[in-house]
This record gives sequence, structure tokens and C-alpha cells, in this order.
Amino acid sequence: MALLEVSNLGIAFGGLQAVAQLDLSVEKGHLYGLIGPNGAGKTTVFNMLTGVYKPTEGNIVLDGKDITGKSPELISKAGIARTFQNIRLFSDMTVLDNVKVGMHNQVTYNMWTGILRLPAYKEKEHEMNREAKKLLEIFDLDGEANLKASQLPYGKQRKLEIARALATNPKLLLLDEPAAGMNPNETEELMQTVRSVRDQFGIAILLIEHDMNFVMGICEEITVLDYGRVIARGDGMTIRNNPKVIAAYLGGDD
Amino acid sequence: MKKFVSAALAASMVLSLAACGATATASSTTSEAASTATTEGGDAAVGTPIKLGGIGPTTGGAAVYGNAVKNAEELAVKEINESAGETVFEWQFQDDEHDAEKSVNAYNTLKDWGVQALVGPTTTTPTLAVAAEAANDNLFVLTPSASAQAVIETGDNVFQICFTDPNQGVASADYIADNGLATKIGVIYDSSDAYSSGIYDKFKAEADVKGLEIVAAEAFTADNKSDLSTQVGKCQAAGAELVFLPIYYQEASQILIAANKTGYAPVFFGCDGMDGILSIEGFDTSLAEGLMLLTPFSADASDEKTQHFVEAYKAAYGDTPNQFAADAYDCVYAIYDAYVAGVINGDMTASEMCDALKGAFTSMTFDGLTGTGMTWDETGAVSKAPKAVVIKDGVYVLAE
Amino acid sequence: MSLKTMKKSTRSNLITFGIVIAFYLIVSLMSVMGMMTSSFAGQLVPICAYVVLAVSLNLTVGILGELSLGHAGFMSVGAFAGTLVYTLTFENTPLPVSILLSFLVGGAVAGIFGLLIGIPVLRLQGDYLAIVTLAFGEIIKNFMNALYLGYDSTGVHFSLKDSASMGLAPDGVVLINGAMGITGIKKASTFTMGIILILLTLVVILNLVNSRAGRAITAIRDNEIAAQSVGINITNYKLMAFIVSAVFAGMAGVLYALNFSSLVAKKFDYNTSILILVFVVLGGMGNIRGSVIAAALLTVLPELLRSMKDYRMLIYAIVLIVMMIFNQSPQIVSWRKKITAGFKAKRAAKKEKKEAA
Amino acid sequence: MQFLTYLINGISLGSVYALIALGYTMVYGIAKMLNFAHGDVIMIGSYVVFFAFGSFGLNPIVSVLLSMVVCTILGITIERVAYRPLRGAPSLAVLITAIGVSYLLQQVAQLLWKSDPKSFKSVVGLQPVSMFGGQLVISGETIVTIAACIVIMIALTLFINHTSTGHAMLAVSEDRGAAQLMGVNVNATISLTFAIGSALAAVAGALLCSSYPTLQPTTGAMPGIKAFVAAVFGGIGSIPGAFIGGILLGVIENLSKAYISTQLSDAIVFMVLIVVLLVKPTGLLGKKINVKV
Repeated sequence: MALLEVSNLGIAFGGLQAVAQLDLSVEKGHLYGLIGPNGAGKTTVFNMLTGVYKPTEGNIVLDGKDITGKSPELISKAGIARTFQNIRLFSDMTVLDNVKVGMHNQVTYNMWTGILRLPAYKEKEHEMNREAKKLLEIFDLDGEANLKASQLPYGKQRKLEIARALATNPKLLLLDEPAAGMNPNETEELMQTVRSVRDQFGIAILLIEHDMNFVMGICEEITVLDYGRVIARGDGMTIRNNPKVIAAYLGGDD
Repeated sequence: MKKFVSAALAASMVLSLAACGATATASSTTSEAASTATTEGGDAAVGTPIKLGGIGPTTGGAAVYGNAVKNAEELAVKEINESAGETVFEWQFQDDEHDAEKSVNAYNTLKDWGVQALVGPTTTTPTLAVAAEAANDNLFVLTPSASAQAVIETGDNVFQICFTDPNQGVASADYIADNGLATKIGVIYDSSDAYSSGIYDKFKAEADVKGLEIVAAEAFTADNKSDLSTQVGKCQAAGAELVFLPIYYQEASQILIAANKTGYAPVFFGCDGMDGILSIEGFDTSLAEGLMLLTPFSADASDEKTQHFVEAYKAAYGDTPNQFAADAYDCVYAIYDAYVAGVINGDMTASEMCDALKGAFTSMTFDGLTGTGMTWDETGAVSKAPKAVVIKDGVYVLAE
Repeated sequence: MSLKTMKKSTRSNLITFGIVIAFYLIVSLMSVMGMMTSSFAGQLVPICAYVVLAVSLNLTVGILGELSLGHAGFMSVGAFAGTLVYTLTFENTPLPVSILLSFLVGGAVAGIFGLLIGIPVLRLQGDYLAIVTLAFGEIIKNFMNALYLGYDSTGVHFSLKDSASMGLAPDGVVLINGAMGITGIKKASTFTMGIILILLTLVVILNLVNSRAGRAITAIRDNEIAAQSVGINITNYKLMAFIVSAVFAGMAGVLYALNFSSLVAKKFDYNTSILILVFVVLGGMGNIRGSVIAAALLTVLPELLRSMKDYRMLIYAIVLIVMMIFNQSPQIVSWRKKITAGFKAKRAAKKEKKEAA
Repeated sequence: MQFLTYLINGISLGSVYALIALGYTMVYGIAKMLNFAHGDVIMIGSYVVFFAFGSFGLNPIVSVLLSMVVCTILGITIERVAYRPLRGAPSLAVLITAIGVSYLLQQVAQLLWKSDPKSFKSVVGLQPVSMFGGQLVISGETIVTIAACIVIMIALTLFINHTSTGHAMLAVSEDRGAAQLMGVNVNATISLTFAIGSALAAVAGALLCSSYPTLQPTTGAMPGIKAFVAAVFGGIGSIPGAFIGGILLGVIENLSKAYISTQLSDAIVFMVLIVVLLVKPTGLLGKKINVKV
């Protein structure tokens, strides 16, 4: 059984069916792409997977556990982490603290331990700092650990978001347009990072991206959405030659 | 940035601390200078002036009472110093915003100045807090208008020149019952105000004793007093023949207007807080026709003392004094009486003066604007006869 | 660990504690040397109470990022509960025990109300939340103003109408008398108690802020959706912030109430809530030290202005507006930055010159 | 019949709240700030009418117009001096400044006109309408206030939706940055909003004091807060919401006074408010806020 099994997923806002009859399955350790023209419903799928929206139909099963309609908090605990299309960092907190917040459910101690500064506090904080710094190193952010997140340049903010998501120790990482706004060099670098993250952490990654080179370059399997429905599925080659996909992207009227 | 702000704040904090010290020294030097100046300028026999302090709300929602007290005290002090040809009293007034904390601050400011006797505070809640402080310091407190029983219970250093609330409540119920004004009574009072609810409680108890039936007891609060028509309506619906209004005159004027609009015309009956209703700028006094009130003071009284006071007050401050002003004026003169009798002088410490005044007040008889032959008992409560007046043709007439 | 190698936040916290302790020492020294005016001495306990209130409100407004206009409500319930305990126990319990008990009860009762008001918080945002907290404070005030409570040999009586409706036997004792509130309180608060409460508040709130829970609360403020996405339970942490904040407001209420001989509900109106909010905003949202300093300074300010007589509150209002603009206006902030940057550059240049020479 | 009387009392009070709330909601909707000084602008406006009409005997309409001019100038000045420097600062900073302005206006009024109350002479000449043989009386003030509310409500809606200036206001309210890019003069638009809001305050002041005639420097404070509550009740930023919120608030307040408790009526009003907001978190007619993820 695949890590993530989505079957017949759909959601309607008012009368508008934003996503319908979506089936998706992501294997452990795979890099998976979700593409489609603007407004195809990609981010909506992410929002359903992470509990921001409650699907009106269908099921989401992660690692054998049904997480359909669960709260974002529980879904995070179950093992899905994400980044956002419009970066959502804790902008007034330091880069290091952003990652430490990501570890909220990984390294835990209760409120009183913190207030009374019990021995466990020091120990756990050390552990968190150590782990967080490791993550920052991977993304080449260790030099900026004590800056405020809002002080980082755009590209680094995107990276920090991924680092924060990884801090939750996910089984599946959802990246919403990770390469948006990056120049080709940065994009290239990001591709390397994403691959190495997958290899190093052994997790599955599902990403939304408009940059076709990026998607084709790293994704093993791709699903194409248009008007909330799947119009194609397969590896890069298959997708590239699918007439429906070409039509959707070119706005053809078949 | 934040650092800069906190640094700036910290710096000003230190400055303010320093300023605290500095103000005290400065004020004491100025007052010393002032007193030396008066000794040099006055006759040879002049003693040290007595430092009188006043407290009351001169800003905020209750400012009208505090300002009346302040003006009247200032007037009395000025008159006394002029007629005596020497500075009998030095006087200072501090704002308390009708708040206990601010009132204690005001009291402490006066203490730093060297106050020897206090004429104030004006309102009940602040007075309770200040009286407790003054009891600790054994400093004489004579409040013009804080009328709650608890005020004089605070200590034997606290005296009132106004009626105590229970007194007013009981006297009102007695007057209504004894004169057979009505048997079905409605009450509208301010439940958020210690003065008003205090009178109401005692009125109710006495009314039960006297066999008056309270058919409607309606409250309003300080936050909720712009519309009083429902309270009036409920009294009307309950068939009240007389509506007792143990409240201040501003709200009373609203009630009279509201009753007039619905054509409801019971007897309205008020307490000392009602005095002032005829002098509200713009108020149609014909609405107050027939209004009865128990009051120690009326600005229309024909006696010379009152006329002189009202004239002088109008000349100095531009409006007609109310009962608060009259009480405060009496306070200053009562203390002056003790001075004239030689009981107190400016060289006493505040505590010595307090003991002397306690003795003087419990043994003297004082004739003032708000009553003649006033005496005080050991608790600090005044005994004077309230006058029942009724408004006829826009003026107070003694009720038979 | 030397001051330099220490973590930035730890160092900043130590400075805050240092300021409070230094203030205590200076005041103690002044009073020993007889340099203290009655006026300043009388303000010490209220200053402490307002500092605690400002710091605790900063937890909700600055750290959690939710606007609360009802902080005085927590202060009120704490003050009444604590004072009741105090008046009932101080005669037959050792004084420190009685005082400690009243602080604990005051804090606990306020905490329960914090939980109650925390619930709507979870559904509402921004100005709608602000109005609910304002409503909460006004409900408390209105309710306490109408509450008559007493006891006699037959038990406890209360009424929401008037004292006669309590039906108290003639031997009964009135505890809370409506608008008159509680009277005849034996003054118990001292400056030392106030400083201890400030230090306690600072320890708890600063430690909380710099811990896992505090990071979660800050994360919710910065981005609620992202906070959820990393598995933070929004409900728990919002409630935690509200409750902790309420507990200290309640204790500050007890400190405040036991400093005066009488306690009335009217004091804890929305003006008081706003006053505390002014401390927080002026001191800098999320800046605990700023709250401490702003609360102390703005409590003293109206007293310093007494020499202005009738213009006192007018000047206070103007100072408030000018301070807000000076501290918060984007143009003035950048202008100030330029100037300070200029200074720094000059100083750096000087230093370089010296070194070169 | 008694019930109807209480209901009418409630509607009269509510119409005053509604009138004040319209000004609140207008400024909030466009400038996105809670102008806590609105109640005090009302108070100043009332004093102007009091002196113009009561003391100098000017025609009531002329007096109100004069008051509108004074309040408009006052409103624009306040915005220019106290609020504009804080544009771009956190919204709480502006809120606190507004409170400072509120204190300032009260103090100025006290210094200028003293603290003793004035009894306001009603500017409404209309005779009360009497029904059911005098058992039910609706005062002229109530009729005029409700009429004023409705006229203002319609005028504002038309103005905002059908004039270019109105569209500019809408644009500023939606997205200040974008509006600026599109060539809208944001500062002028916000100034105009304050001008209109303050002119409304003058009308509200005249009618508030005509119905409830005690005028003091603190007169505006509590009705201001209540109107703010009314505006939130109806959904702040929504013009019809302010009207409905105001009327409902007045009615609930008076009916709870009549049938539950005169002491606790405020507590009851606020509890109803909390319940309404729990059910409809953005007020009765407020726009739902959708956060885009």
C-alpha cells in the first residue's frame, strides 16, 4: 500500500465544485508532481490534504490511517508537512526559532517545565537547538540563525519554510510552488536540495510547481489537474506529449 | 528602535523620580516663602497661616461637584483672609477624578505641602479611601458632601457637614408618610452610585416601617443614564403617586422631561442632590413645578448670608452655586469658627490640630448656609434640620 | 557565563530584572534617608499593580497578538475574590497566610474567568474579539455593581437588586454592598509585596515566552495557519495565554484592592482597561521591559502634572498623543533611525580615526 | 400597550445609537480605524448647537448646519494632526491615539464650557404623535431621528456606490496600496471620510441631545461606546448593519430594563452581543472574512 492514498476526493464551495473525483497515490520515498494551469485546484488539494479545508467527499489515507477531515494539527502529527504558496513564516521570530516551532511535537516538555526551568528544560532546549542547527545547515541558513525571518532574502525564506516543515519530522512533504520567484541558478540549486532532502530523510515529496523544467527534472510521477479534475497522469515524457495537457496549458478548445 | 524607546523611557523615569523629590522641596520652599511674605506684610499679631487642603473631582464625569466645592472653598478662604486682614488660611485644592486611587494621591500631595486640615473629598468612594489614610495620620477631615455612613465610621477624625445618607432616606420617608403625600411610591435611583443607593436602601426600610408601599424601584447606572424613559414608564404603569428621586439634579432633570413627554405627573420628591435643578442652563424650570425636596440649602433663600454667598459666587464664577458649594463654604467657615475661638492655630502639627478640632466640633454650634445651630456628635455626623421645600413659580418655597 | 556570551534573550531578561531590583533598592534607600515624598510613597503600590497588569496584558496583546479591552475585568474579579478572602480570614489567621491565600484565590478566580473569556476568543478575530472583551469587562462591572453579598447565622445571602432583598437577619454582616463595594478593608499591601509580585510575574511570563509554549504562542500571533500546519494546538495555547494573563491581572487586582480601605466595581471600567492597553502599546507590543517602564512612567505622570492645575489632564492627553506619534509614526521612526544611525556612523568613524592614529 | 411603549422607547434610543453608529461604521469601513474620539466630536457638535440655537436663538436648521461645519473642520484637523502621521503604523497605535484625542476633546470642552450640565433645548419642532387615545406617544425627536437615519443610510449607500468619489472610497477600503497605484488620492479620500463622519456626528449630537437633553463634556463618551457596540453588532463597516445594530441594541436595552432588571440591563445587552458574535462572528450583516491559504 502506498504512503498516501487519496480516493475520489472532492470539495465544493457553495455551488462551485473546485476539485472532483481526485485519486492520487504517493509511494514512500517518491517525488511526485501536481501541475495544472492557474485555478486548476492544486492548492485546494493541498489544503484538503493538510486539513485547512474539509473535503465534501472522498478519503485521504496516510500510512494506513484515515485522516480525512482531520484538523491541521492532527494531520501534522500524523506526518504531513507543507510549505505555502505565499510564504508563511513566523516573521517576527528568529530563523532558529522558526525551526524550533516546527519541532513543537518532536521535542516536548510541558508549560511548567518551561516556567520553572526544570532540568528537563535545558536538556530539551539543547536537543532542539542541536537538531534545528543541523536542519539550518542543510539549507545553508546556519549563518542567519539569529536573524528575524523577515530579514531573510526571498529565496532563503522559501528554504526556511522547507526547513521548518522538515522539523515536524514528516512522512510526506508538500511543497507549494517552491521555485516561485527564483532565478534559474537558484532553481537549479533548489532541485538539488529537494532531491537530497528526499534521499537524506527518506520521505515522500508532493509538489506543485509551474516551472516545467523543475517538475520534469525531479518528479518521478506527475498528475495534471484542470478545472479540478485529473486530466493526465504519468512520468514526464507521457505528460509532455499528452494532447489534453497541451490543450489545457495552451487554452485549446477541444 | 525598541531599545531606544526603552532607554528614553528609562531616562525619563529617572528624571521623574528626581522630579518627585524636587517638586516636594520646591513646593515646601515656595510655601515657606509665601508664609514669610505674609508675616512681613501683615500686622504684627499675625500667626502662621493654617494650611487647608481640598480634594474633589475637577475633571471627568463628576467634575461638576468637584468644581463647585473648589470654587466655594476658594471663595470662603478669600473672604476670610480679606475680612481678617491677614492670611488665616493657605489653601490648595487637588483633583481626584472621582477615583479612590487618585484621591489618595491627591491627599498625599497635600500632605507633602504640609496640609493641616482637609476640607474634602467631595464624593463618597474617594472619601472612604482618603479618610482611612487620614485616620492613620490623625488628620482632620471635614467632608462637604460625602454622605455615606461608612465615611464617618472610618475614624473619629472624620466629620460631615452634609446629612448622612440614612438620615436623608429616613427623613424623606418620614416626611412623605407624616404629611400623607402619597401611599404608592415609585423610586428611581442610581444603583452604581454609593450616595444614591445608600439613601434608597434606608428609604425603603423606613417606608416599610411607615406603611408606605413602594410599587416600583427602578435603577439606572452611570453608563446607562441617557435614556430614563423606561424607568419613568414603569413607575407610571405601577401607579406610583409619588416618585422619590434620591439622585443628582442632572438625571432628575432628564426624568422630569421624560415624564412630561408621556404626560405623567406624580409628585416628585428629591433629596439634597436635587438642589441645583433650577439653575441648569437651558432647563425649562416650569417642568420642576411642584417638585419637593428636602434640602439644607436653597440658592433662592432670602436670608442675608445666602444672598451674599450666591452673589459673591456668581460674581466670581459666573453661575449659581448648588448645595455642594454651600456645604463646602460652610466647611471652611466652621473651621474658621474654631480658629476664631482660639482652638487652633497655624503652629500646631496636623495631629494636634486634629485633636483640637475634634474637641471643637463636638462642642460647638455652627450657623451656616446649610443650617443654623448645627452640632456634631462624636461619630462625626452632623445634626441639622433639613428643610422641605417645594418649587412654585420657579422658586423654592418652604413646604408646610 | 559572562554577560556577553549569554543568549540575547537571557541578557535582555536579566536587564529587566535588574531595572526592577534597582528601582526597589533606590526607593528603599530614599525612604531610609527620608527623601521620599508622601505623594511618591503613596503611588508605589499602584505602580506595582499597573506594572503587573501591563506585563500580563502584554502576553495577550503583544505575544499572542489578540486585542483585549477587558483586562480590568480580570483585575476586578481577582480584587473582589481576594479581598473577600482577606476580610474573612485576616482576624483569625496569621497575616502572611491570609494575604497569601487572598492572592492565590484572587489569581485562581481571575484565571477561571480567563478560561471563560478565552472560549469566544477561539471563534473571533480582531475588532470583534476586542468588542467581546470590552463587553466582558462591562458585564463584570455591571454585575459587581449590583451585587449584594452578606452572611448571618442562617448562611450566605446575596441579591442582585438591593441590600434589603438579601433578607439578612439583623445580626448579619454585609460583605459586598452593591455600588459601595467592600468597605473597611484593613490596608495590607506594601511596596515589597508589589515588587515580589512584579518579579514573580516577570519570571513566569518571561520564562513562558522563552519556552516551547511561548514559541507556540508567538507563532500563532505571527501566522496562525502556519502554526497549525506544524501541529500546534491553537485552542490550547490561546487559552493558556489568556488564563496566565488573567491570573496575574487578578493578583494585581488583589494587590491594588488591599492598598485602599474600600473597593468599588466602578474602578474597573473600560477606561482602566484602556489605560493598561496604553502602557502596553506605548512600551512596545511584545516588549515586556517596555511595559514595565511605560506603566511606571505613565502612572507617575499625571501626578507630576499636578502643578498644571486645571490643565493637568489636558496636558496628559497631549503628551499621550505626542508620545504615540513620536514612537509609532513610520516617518518619525525612520527619521529617528537616520539620526541614530548618523550618530553611530560618526562614533564609528571617530573610533577608526583613533585607532588609525 | 405597556409593551408597545417600552418598545417605542427602545426604538427611540436605538435610533440615536444607530445615527452615531453610522458615523463609526463609515470611518471604520473606509479608514479601517476605530475612531474612539467619535463620541467626543458628537459632544462638541452638541455644544455648538446648544449655543447657536439655545443661547443665540439661531434657526435650528442653521444651528445644526453650523455645527456640521465646525465638526467637519474638527474631524479633518484631528485626522490630519493625530491620525495621518500614524498611517502605516500598527492599528493599535492609532486606536490609542484616538483615545488620547477623546481625552483631549473632553478636557478642552471642560475648560471652555465648564463641567456643569446644560439642558439642551430640542431642535425638533415636530409635535409628538399620539395613538390609541394618548396611551401611546411617539415623540417628534424619535420620528426625526429615525427619518434622519434612513435618509443618511440611503444617501451614504448611494454616494459610495454611485459616485466616483464613493468608488475611490471603496477602493481605499479594499486595498490602500492598489488604490494609490490606480491614482486614487488616499490621503484626500480618508480626509473626506472623516469630514463626512464628523458632519454625521454633528447631526447625531443635535438629535442625541434633543432626545436626552443633558449636555456635559462627558456626554458623548458612553453613547459613543454603545454606538460602537451597535456597529459591531450589525457588522462593522456595514451601513445597514449599523442601523439594525443600533435599533436592536436600544430595543434590547429597554426591554431588559422593563422586564428583567434595570440594574443589569447593560450586562444583558453585552451578553446578547457576545452570543450574537459567537453565532455570527462578524456581526449580523458583516462580511465574512476569508483567509486565502
